[in-house]
Amino acid sequence: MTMAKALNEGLRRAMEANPKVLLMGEDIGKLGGVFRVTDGLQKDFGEDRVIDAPLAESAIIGTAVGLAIRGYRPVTEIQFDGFVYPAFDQIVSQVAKLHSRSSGIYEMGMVIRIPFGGGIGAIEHHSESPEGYFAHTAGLRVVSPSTPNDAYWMIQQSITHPDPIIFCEPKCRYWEKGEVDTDNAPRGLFEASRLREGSDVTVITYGPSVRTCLRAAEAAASEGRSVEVIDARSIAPIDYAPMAASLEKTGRLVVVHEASANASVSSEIVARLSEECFYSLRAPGVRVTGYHTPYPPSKVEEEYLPNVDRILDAIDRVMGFES
Amino acid sequence: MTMAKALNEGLRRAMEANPKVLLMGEDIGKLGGVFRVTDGLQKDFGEDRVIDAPLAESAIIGTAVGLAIRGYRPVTEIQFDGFVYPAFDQIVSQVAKLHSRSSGIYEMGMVIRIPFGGGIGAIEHHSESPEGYFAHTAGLRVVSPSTPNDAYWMIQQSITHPDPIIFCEPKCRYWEKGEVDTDNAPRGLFEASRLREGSDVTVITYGPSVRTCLRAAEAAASEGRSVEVIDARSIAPIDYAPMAASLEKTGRLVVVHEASANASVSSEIVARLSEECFYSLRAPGVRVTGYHTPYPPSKVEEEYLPNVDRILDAIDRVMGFES
Amino acid sequence: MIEPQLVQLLTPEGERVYDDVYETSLTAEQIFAMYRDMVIIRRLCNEATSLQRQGQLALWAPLQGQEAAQIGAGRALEPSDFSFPSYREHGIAWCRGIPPELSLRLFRAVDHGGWDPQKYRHSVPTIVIGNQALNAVGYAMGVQRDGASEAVITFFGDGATSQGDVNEAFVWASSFDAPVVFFVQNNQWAISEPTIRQTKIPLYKRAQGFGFPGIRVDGNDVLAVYEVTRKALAHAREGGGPTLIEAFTYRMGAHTTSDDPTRYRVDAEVEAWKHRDPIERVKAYLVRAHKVSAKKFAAVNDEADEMALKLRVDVLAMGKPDPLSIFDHAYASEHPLISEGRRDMEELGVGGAS
Amino acid sequence: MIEPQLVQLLTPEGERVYDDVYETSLTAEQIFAMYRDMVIIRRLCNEATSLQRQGQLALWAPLQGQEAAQIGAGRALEPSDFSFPSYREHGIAWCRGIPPELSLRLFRAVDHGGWDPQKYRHSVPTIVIGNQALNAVGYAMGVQRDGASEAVITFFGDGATSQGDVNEAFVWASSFDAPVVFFVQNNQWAISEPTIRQTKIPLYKRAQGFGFPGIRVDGNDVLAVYEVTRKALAHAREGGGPTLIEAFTYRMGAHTTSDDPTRYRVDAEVEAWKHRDPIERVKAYLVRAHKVSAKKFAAVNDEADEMALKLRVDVLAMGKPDPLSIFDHAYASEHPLISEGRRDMEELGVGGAS
Ligand SMILES: Cc1ncc(C[n+]2csc(CCOP(=O)(O)OP(=O)(O)O)c2C)c(N)n1
Ligand SMILES: Cc1ncc(C[n+]2csc(CCOP(=O)(O)OP(=O)(O)O)c2C)c(N)n1
Ligand SMILES: [Mg+2]
Ligand SMILES: [Mg+2]
Repeated sequence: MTMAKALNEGLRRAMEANPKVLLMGEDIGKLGGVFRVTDGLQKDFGEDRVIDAPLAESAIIGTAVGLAIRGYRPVTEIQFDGFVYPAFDQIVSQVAKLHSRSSGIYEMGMVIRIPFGGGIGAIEHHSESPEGYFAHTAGLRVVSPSTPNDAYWMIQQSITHPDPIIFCEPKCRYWEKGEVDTDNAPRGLFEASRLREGSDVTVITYGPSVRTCLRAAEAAASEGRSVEVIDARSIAPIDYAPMAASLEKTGRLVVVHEASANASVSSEIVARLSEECFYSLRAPGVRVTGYHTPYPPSKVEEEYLPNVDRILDAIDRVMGFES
Repeated sequence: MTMAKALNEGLRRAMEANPKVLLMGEDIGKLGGVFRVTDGLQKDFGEDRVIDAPLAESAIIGTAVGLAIRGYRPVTEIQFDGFVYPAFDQIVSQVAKLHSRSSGIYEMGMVIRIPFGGGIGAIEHHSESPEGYFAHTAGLRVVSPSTPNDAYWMIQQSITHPDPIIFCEPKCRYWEKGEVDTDNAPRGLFEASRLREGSDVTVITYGPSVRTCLRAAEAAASEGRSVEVIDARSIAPIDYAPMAASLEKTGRLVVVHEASANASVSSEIVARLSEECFYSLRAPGVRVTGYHTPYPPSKVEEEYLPNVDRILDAIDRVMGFES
Repeated sequence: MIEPQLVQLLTPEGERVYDDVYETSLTAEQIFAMYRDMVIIRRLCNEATSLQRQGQLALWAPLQGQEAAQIGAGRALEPSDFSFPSYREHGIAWCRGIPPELSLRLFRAVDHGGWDPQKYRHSVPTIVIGNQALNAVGYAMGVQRDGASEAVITFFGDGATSQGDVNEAFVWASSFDAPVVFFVQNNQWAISEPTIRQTKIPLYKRAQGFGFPGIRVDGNDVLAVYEVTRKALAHAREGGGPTLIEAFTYRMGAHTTSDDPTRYRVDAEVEAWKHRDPIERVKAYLVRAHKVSAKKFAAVNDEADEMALKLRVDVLAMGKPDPLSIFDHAYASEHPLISEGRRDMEELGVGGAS
Repeated sequence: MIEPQLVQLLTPEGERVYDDVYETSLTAEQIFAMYRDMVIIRRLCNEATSLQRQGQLALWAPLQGQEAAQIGAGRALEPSDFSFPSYREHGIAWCRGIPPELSLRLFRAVDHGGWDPQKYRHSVPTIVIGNQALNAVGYAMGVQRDGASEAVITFFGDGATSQGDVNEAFVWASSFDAPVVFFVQNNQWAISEPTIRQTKIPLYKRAQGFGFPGIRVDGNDVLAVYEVTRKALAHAREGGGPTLIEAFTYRMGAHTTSDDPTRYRVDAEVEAWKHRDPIERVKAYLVRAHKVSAKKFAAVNDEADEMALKLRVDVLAMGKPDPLSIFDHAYASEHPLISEGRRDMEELGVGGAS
């Protein structure tokens, strides 16, 4: 099934399991959301549990906070990444802090779903990668699935988790199909997953870039390079153990995401692994990310984004460093 | 003169130099701002140039954008760090992007002054360090003075700069005095400055932590350790050349700031210098930052913040790494 | 559905009616000119829609049904006024003299703007709902400080009125008596959400709570929209402060070419609004009251067809931008990460427009 | 200065006046109890101010002048109602049964909250202006979904009404008929800015623009505040939707102990408001209409003194929290960066409360 459908099924299952789960967002009712992730849910669960929101993101998150205090488990949808910023204060000052501000009394379990990333030929503000802002914010957790199966399970795991979770959905992967095992969760919500074994270079990524990295690894293989690909899955916190283990083996690190590199998740991964694997690193970690510009008009997004060529180039650089 | 006074003088000079410069913020008129940085300016420049704003941060920045489009040069004050988040959308979607969205036609020269950081025994939301969010945002520049002289010059340099600048004022240093040379600017706005020479360890920091690092360096010296202290001054972009030069010499890196470490400015500095100075680093870079929690009640902020003990401990760690 | 408080100068049938406050001194010539504008922008919109269907645009936001609202407002502007649009104001752009193909650059995804906003005194399109309203107020505060006799107008939709920024703009405009007109096109829908989700009372009444006048005008009546807007702009220029205009209209088409309105609204509603078509209305009036000939109408259609043809040619000629251009305007001055990015891209052998 | 639309049941001189809509059935006993509340919270406030002056608190936000607004509203709440305060609602906290010393924990900087918000049905203090209004609406939407007969009230200041969040809260409350009361204490100042900077018309009229009732009450008249609030809460519980109450009052003291109001307001204004003192007013009424004895008043003063004494002792006993406690509630479940931080701090030998 597609990732969009897997999310839809995951949401459905979570709503069936817990009557306190409710969905809020713009156009998520009759329309089923602009990506149809909530398709049919309002029909089946009613307007009180699948709430079409007035057009105000701060209010979507701000009322979700109140619902959480009341014992509900809100799952909010931000229509596109670029529209989460009006809600930034509610996320940073309330969602992230209220558990702590109430000395642990308020349980702020809630999920903020954000279709994120580029590569869909969209117009401005529809292709942003805001995960770094949230990863930097204490009190939040940030995850991103890269396959339908992960999407199906991670959304359910996020909904039952007691902490607030920013759930970043790689929108360019919504329509890709994959097997979904509805019986067993593949792994814990915050665990990274090695998607491809290799011995020369470790490529770490998540969300929309996972497929691109796998393709790059494939291409590299044809040039005789053995690339290990790790899907971080959880962006904050990051599951470093399998990454460090991989670096012990390869000694070479490439980190890939669409967001700009400066003060980002990839800065953190490189800084951290440079520390943890100081003696195993044979070359400095290299990052392949969006450039330090606003997201460009999408006619040139292919060149802006970490594409196969750019990843291969990075692999070349880490391989060639010692020579 | 104090840093608060130096800023006041710098603003005055900028306003005298350019009639298009105007100030906006809450309580900046008769009250002179809660930190008195704008003291007396409304009296001298009138209510049209020193504008007491209604209580709405998004509007302060959003109207500043319109004024900039009209050819004004707005200098906005956010009363405290923790109150910048309601303006986040305007900063990220408009301020940072409009120059690019208008293909370079709109000049977005404006300054957003934010008293930031902790250590003043304040209550919640008055001690935050949001600079990492802005450093991550393409289209913005972020600077922070650490002395009255820098404050006096950097505010003027920021006001004449064509790009929008987030100007982070270390509020715990407002009342500290220092010499101000009103004739010559010490250096360019985006240049780092070496404040203390040393040969064992390079400590990089900015804003409120500069003084703490200098104290730590002093203390380390008494234990026979020679610590070089670099004030980054510009947080985005960062002036790496003097930092790399220092590391060639010391081989050991400590980065200090008050913000949480995850996906932060210090992640970037460590990642970047680990790359640039791969062979000169004798130990992994170590970060001393606020912990990954919301800013705590200020009775325990001393322990939360990078204090002398914590910095000394980090110096010990990088010094002891090889043994 | 249409409330009594609505200002109307032409009935849906094109009959001239009279209002206690609003008169019009527009000549038949001028009205015909607005008719022409409306036909042309509808044609522009249809051409853009088919360009999108043919894969030549990434997206299109049609304005069909809103022609009178946009031409009435757009023609009420003085050249020295400044406008802040959202993403659907192709008609305003037209009135501001922006060549039609420039309005399509955003939708062809070759540009975020498309035109020189200072030259045409029409800001870049804004997609983040409502945040341009504050920019407009700030610009108006600048006008005020310059002592200029100019007005500012900003456009947004019914949905946008729920955003904090739009309401803050109301607070500020009122507090500073800013010379700004807030022009809401209440087209009854914010994608799939009806206006009732955003407000239970007529939108124009929102202004009352902020202490400035709000007025509802028949958004499908180009004469009424023109006169109401002209008066509000004059009021602003004279230091009278802000006005909120609610143009009561209807989005005849989909929200954008990505949208599927059959999921959330019934045909009967669309049918009902067809009888209020803004172009037919003024045409009926011109025929009846001013005996405008069929030939003149036909000439306008021809002109629109020509415009559409040229538009198509222009759009197809818009090549892919040079990828290196993404580095051109991220900053106004040298920035090391930009130089570095440019170098990286060059080393990868990327660059050159196609 | 006080407008005719103001609901008032007691004149500044303590004379009972009558209102077309609002009656009171409060007994002398009950009114006296509110008098007592007001005296106690003023005493609490004064004690806190002196504790701050003595360096025992980081800051204090005095409520002096606003006692009637807070006690009137606070006593109107049913135990099952839920309240969302800003940072100045010490009187509401008192009415909710929160031990006074807990209200001072935030200001002693040993805690961000101070009390158990679920137990007292009174949320943690909110310092970011206005953003709790949305949380209150969300909570009220939860009440609605539970089918409960409860009301929610949220408190904020005149300044807060300029924030986007507060206006979005109005939109949502109206759209969802949320059982919420917005209680604005218009104390005429937002730090140094007079209410006129935020609005040119009376604040209670803001509600009209959003389609729900707004009402202005004499915020220094505890009877009127009580009755107006009680009715609005009942209206909410019965499914009538939101109400905006503007309690027209005055901040007699500084904004906080860090503020210097002599920089921006004149003594004469403060003097004028002294004649409207909320405590003197109800006292005069109780003496005149209900012949309450001097002894009873004296007893309240004694009680207030005792409370203050205990408060002081309690505050002085609040030690520095264990620094390790900062890691306790950053997350509700295990987080590697938290474990790491705790370990680091332990290794530094930090920890243990003082
Ligand atoms: C802040 C923000 N949130 C969500 C969106 C997605 N979105 C685009 S248009 C739209 C509906 C806008 O409705 P309205 O304001 O009535 O304008 P209309 O499209 O009807 O002209 C939405 C929700 C957006 N662009 N910006
Ligand atoms: C978002 C935000 N901006 C600024 C501040 C700083 N600040 C604290 S109180 C205050 C004035 C509030 O005025 P009002 O809403 O009238 O409440 P009052 O203090 O008079 O009770 C300001 C500007 C803040 N706390 N939050
Ligand atoms: Mg609409
Ligand atoms: Mg106030």
